Amino acid sequence: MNNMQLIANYVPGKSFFHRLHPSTKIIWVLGALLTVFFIKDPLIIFAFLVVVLVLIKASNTFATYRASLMLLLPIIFGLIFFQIVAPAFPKPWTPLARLGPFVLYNEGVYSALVLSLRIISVASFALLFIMTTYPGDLFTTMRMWGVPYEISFMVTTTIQLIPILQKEMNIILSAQRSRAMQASGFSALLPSIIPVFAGAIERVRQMSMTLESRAFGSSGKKTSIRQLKMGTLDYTLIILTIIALIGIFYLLWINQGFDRSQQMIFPAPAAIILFLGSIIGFFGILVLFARRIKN
Amino acid sequence: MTTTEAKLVKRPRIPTTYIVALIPVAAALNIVGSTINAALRLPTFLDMIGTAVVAMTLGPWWGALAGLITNIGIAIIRNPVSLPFALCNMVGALVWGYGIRWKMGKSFGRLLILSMFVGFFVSLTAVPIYVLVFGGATGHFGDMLTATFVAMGQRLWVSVFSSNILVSFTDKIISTFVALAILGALPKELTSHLELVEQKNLKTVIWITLGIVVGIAALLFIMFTNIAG
Amino acid sequence: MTATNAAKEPIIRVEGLSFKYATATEKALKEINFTVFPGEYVAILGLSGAGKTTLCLSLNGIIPQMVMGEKEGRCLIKGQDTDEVPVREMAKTVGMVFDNPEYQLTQLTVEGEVALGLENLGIPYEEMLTRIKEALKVVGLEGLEERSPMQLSGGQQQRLAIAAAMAMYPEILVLDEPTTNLDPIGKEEVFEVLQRLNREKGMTIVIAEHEVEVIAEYADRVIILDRGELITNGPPAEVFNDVETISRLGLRTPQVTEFGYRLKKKGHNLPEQLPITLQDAVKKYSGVGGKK
Amino acid sequence: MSKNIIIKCEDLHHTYPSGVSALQGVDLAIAEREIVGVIGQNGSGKTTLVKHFNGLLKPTSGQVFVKGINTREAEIKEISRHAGYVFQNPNHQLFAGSVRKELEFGPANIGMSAEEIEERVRLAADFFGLEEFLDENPYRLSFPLRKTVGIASIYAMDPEIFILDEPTTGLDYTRARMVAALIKKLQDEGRTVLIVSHDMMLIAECCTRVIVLWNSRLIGDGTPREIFGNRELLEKTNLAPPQIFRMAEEIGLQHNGKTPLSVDEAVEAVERGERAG
Repeated sequence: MNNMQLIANYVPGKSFFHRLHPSTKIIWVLGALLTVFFIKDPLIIFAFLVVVLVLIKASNTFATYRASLMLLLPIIFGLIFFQIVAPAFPKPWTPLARLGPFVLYNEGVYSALVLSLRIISVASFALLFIMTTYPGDLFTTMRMWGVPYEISFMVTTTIQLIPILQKEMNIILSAQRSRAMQASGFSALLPSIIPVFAGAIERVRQMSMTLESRAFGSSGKKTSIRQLKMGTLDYTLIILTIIALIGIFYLLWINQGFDRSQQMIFPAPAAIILFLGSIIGFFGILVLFARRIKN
Repeated sequence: MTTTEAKLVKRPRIPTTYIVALIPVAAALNIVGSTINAALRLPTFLDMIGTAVVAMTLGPWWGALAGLITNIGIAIIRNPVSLPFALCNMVGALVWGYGIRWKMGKSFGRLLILSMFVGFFVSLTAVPIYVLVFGGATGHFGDMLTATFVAMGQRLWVSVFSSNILVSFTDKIISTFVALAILGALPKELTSHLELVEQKNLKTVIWITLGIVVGIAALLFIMFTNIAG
Repeated sequence: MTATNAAKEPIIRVEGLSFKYATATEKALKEINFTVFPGEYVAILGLSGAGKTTLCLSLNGIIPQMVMGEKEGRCLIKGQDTDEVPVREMAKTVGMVFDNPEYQLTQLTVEGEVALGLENLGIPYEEMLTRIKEALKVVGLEGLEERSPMQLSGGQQQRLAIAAAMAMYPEILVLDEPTTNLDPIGKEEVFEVLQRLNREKGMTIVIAEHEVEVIAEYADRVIILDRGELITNGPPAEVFNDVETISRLGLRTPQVTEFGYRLKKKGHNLPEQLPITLQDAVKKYSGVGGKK
Repeated sequence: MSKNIIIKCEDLHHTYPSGVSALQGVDLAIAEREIVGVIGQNGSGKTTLVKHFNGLLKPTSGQVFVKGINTREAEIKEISRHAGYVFQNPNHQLFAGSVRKELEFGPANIGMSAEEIEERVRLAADFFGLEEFLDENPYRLSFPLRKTVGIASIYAMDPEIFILDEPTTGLDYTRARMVAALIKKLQDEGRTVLIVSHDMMLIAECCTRVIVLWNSRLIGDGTPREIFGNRELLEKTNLAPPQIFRMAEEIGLQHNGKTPLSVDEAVEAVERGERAG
């Protein structure tokens, strides 16, 4: 069943990361995002990625991480393909080989490496955060930061509803297939989608009445069942992170982001292999996903 | 329920709790929409139908909130890299919401134009994200179209925009009319203030969409071959 | 019950209540009058469309505050008019449980679900913990605090919805067909919890329900609605013995009562008041029709 | 029993992709025109079992034959001509703008001609008393009517076998009686009906045979009277027979030497003065 992969990414545990305050982790994620987006050396980004992978391994979340990362693969393969033939660099580009209408460039291979490593690293770090943070704590933190209660409530409810509505959708698809509905194509669209929405509307009506009966939107001060406290460790880590970030940005600034696109020369066969590999990978993944959805 | 319409004189107050319940449901439905899209193997996304429904009934900004929450939800349960696309979802909501407010829903033709506007602005927001962050890839079948344009000698962002707008037009026209069908099933309290055309047969809509998209695609190909030549 | 009622003030007083939905042509409730005393267990019977849900929703002000339509008459809860007190304030006095348990649950954990109402009321953290513990114990869900509500069975989910309402310490619990979507075990679980709340905690219970056998066993009073009108209001033994009225309305009486009624019509000698529960029936019918 | 077997399961096992085993070695043969009640608690495997009868699920091991078709080798589309599955919640299948279009959907999908479709819709509307609602939006109908439209939309496809999942859930007594009457009408038309239900009064009234599932296994198969009389079996599955049956058992009332299933039978039993030993 494909609703398995939709269960929240949170992995319960007691690792170092699990115990940190969400605020600390959010600052880390933002810091990592900024840093990685300004580094232009694939090797440094790769090193960063290795560190993240070690942390993921250490917090016992690797299995969930791998499954989530799979969803990124089609975009990564597409990215490699496009970058090799049309790099995100100002011209002139150095051609390495020619395949049909496509010219493969050295800068292309370079930027394919940088961009894909960047996305994977940021995604990995963000996943590490999500996998080790109980969603309820995330919302409590959001409220601590002044995000209105209603917003965090809506996000919680959304997360809760997604797997439920997916299940509902599966029932509806079976109900319509029992009436010999086509398995694919636009003719099956309304029979599949209208019942999901119509059912959801009844759900909204009853949910709003329930909320009203639970005093939702009362004027008084609200309290929270999840108690979160910033520890000394959290404060220390946040201060250290800010100092480290200042240092990193200073280094990045004086080194112009460690751009090594002119120094790194890739052999033509490597470019060809990477290029063809991305095409095979792209289609392979699409076929794999299509098959998984069918089952 | 009886068929006789009680004329609703003034626009009723929609309870806050109703909004607070409707938005998460719409956000979840956006995601379900994309799963149905995949299950039926359609060449679209269908990931903004919930947003469209909220934007049309509650207004553009509530729609935008639904869009934002959708992407936060996806980020938490699936993958965080989709977060930047919250922007597209919000832009779509704004165009839909204001469009309906500015009486773009009154006739079939106007609604068609509104859907194309939505498609255009969503593409305009999405393409920079795709090009700058994802190197031009979308991870969707549309990438093959992009690749074709690149092979025809177009620059990457032109290719991405061209292929994206084709998918986007198809997607938004169909989403608009599916949303219209859904509004028919909504309680009257929510839809009584809207000036909307009657639901159209989806088959007609699909044929019209196909016509528009094939037309634009042909135009693009001619343009690109001429420029290249 | 009736003896003590005279001394007490009614907790619910419905006076001349009528309601017409904005989208309907006919009134859903017509001139309803009744009172409920603290600690009573009142069942509302009627076909679908008879006005049961409308009546339930009127008891905490959802009607007319959240639903458009025309209302006449008054509905007083502990002397407060439901027109005037916002539903969210009334929540402290009236707890609501609806028919679909899944639609009432929004939080990620069982604990969070019960806490939702308490958070909204601004109950301090320590007291919240005590109340949650107590509520989950009453409905028999202790130990499942960290579970996702969606992993529970239907009966457990509905008991959780009851716990969430109960933790707000309402004096009245209103339930609109709470067992419709449950299997037999789930139904039994819910009825047991309700009985416990009523008998042990003295909570006033108003329940719309189809299961006449259960009503016959637990309820102190039965109200029958038909097309928006209140037809009967009395103790179950009396109401269910009026088999003619009940079947005229398209409802049914417990099978054992119907059995006795049919025998009586055929001239069998049976007690004036027919049994309405199985235990009672076994006692009273043991000699029926036998040659001894 | 031996002739005209319409559904046959041989050593049917089903394990969900999640690893949960929902059926373990079910052997079953259902003859034409039988009205079979399928009972058991939620999670006992009853829904999983009946979903095999129109191809919605395929056996993990073992075989299922519906009208001689091995369901492994046929698509749902093909099997659904013979076996129609009515889902519990009508909201899960209604989508069209009018009841008429709703009824046309199934027949059109299995490739009936325009005239045939019109004829089937007319018959279905007539059978279920839906003529006056044909042009209504199904979402504007009351829940019981929607439930009727749900059954009618399958009837329009003219299957020989009906699988009804909880046909009386959410219905009041009067509506539940109407469903019982419809089931009897289906039987009169010579169709085979499977009823998955917790409504023991419905089972007692309509079924010629009851099968009991417990813990993914078939543990009981007999007439309603035999099943309800088997205390051990019922205790295991936590199901209770209709009140009148329990009362008759307690006071030893008998009808033709058997415990009465309905109030009618019980009254008749008293009139005849029949008693157990």
